[in-house]
Amino acid sequence: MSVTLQAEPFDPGALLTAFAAGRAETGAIASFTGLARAEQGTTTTLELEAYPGFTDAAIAEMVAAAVGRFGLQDALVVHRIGPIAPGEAIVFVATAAAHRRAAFEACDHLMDWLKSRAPFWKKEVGPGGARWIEPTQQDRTDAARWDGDPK
Amino acid sequence: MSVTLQAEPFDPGALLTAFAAGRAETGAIASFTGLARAEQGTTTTLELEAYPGFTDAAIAEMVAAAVGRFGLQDALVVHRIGPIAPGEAIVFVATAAAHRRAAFEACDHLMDWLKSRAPFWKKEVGPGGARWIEPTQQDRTDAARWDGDPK
Amino acid sequence: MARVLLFGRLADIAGWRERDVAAGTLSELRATLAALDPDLAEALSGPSVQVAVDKALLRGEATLSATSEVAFLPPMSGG
Amino acid sequence: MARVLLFGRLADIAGWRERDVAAGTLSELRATLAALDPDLAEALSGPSVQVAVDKALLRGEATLSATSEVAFLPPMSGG
Repeated sequence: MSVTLQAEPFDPGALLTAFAAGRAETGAIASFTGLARAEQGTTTTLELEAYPGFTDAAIAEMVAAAVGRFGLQDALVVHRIGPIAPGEAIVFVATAAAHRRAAFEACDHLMDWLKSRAPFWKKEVGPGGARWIEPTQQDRTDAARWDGDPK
Repeated sequence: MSVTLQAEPFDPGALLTAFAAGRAETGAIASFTGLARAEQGTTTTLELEAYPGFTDAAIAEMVAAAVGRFGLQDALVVHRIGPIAPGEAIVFVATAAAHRRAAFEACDHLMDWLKSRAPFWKKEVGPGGARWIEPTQQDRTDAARWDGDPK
Repeated sequence: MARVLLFGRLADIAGWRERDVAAGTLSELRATLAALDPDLAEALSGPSVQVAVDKALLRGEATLSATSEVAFLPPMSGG
Repeated sequence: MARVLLFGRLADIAGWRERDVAAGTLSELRATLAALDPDLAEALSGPSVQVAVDKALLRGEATLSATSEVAFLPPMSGG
């Protein structure tokens, strides 16, 4: 289990290669890569602020909960912080399980939580200036799917 | 959109790196990697047989339907055929969309279909001999989730 | 004449995967195979075995040409 | 004395992200900040702003030591 916040760009494929290596009893690896969209030129840069020691601890707690809830063998979260250019990866999540339903659901669940409730502050900087972003209604609805008793 | 059947081992991470490159308007890439499990030594090799020209056409048709149904920007399927050793990747599916729900659902859907209805014939070869595999009840149940009218 | 392809357990039963069989229709082809190998013919006639002619699934009878490819497909495993 | 950290739009309002403020309790700290910058103090007192002392969220009052770290967290954007 690993959680990393980093300012440097990363290659999601290189993370997947390392995550998938040497797994004799893993049947399923789901992954999600979130990329910064150019929004047809309206967004030039995304800036993500984290609270080191707090943000990573919150993510690690959530990942540990997902490992327990979905019976994962392993999970990885890498999240960019600082300025992010369009087309660059913002987040990479990978989950490993014996079977695919657990891997998919855990990855989906972690992303919903990361997108709506993780302690980041996000600013979009475009030609028209900068604005702070809050989760969309869709993000809140997605995250709420997992509330209440686990199945 | 790309569908490949191949006898040679592949690196899922290298496929993801190539799939994710140069995407200014893709917000979300979901991927799934299916690995051959050792099953604590009970399975030594998996052998997958395809019908070239028929199997790949059936997969391409399914991928095209998923692109339409989920509004994908792109999708990739790479599937091993022939003998596959434990720990090696059997299948890699990646889906690209503006937003994550479409990418996740399309990837999940394609995997359910591939695992239960794709025209492959699969043999497990272990210390006790060889046996042909059919989809599990779980595979059939998973695939049936997508039947009927699309949402 | 048609090219016959067997997949999965059907090839194990037959002991071959691919051969040419002289036949003008699918039922003629089945009859020829039955004369050669009754066990295979029985396996091929099971309700779970699908038939593809020139890579298209079909039910019932089909006319075969010299270049027809007839594939017998046992239940698919998935990938 | 406590180390005060501001995140997101709060740092934009204040014009700083991090500074030391002399205060023995959280309410003393809020009063000191209010004297320095009423706009910031108003923003900090909003119901959507969470407070973490030494990286743990809390509600209400807290005693601060010389090494306390007090973070004011506006609504989180998610990643």
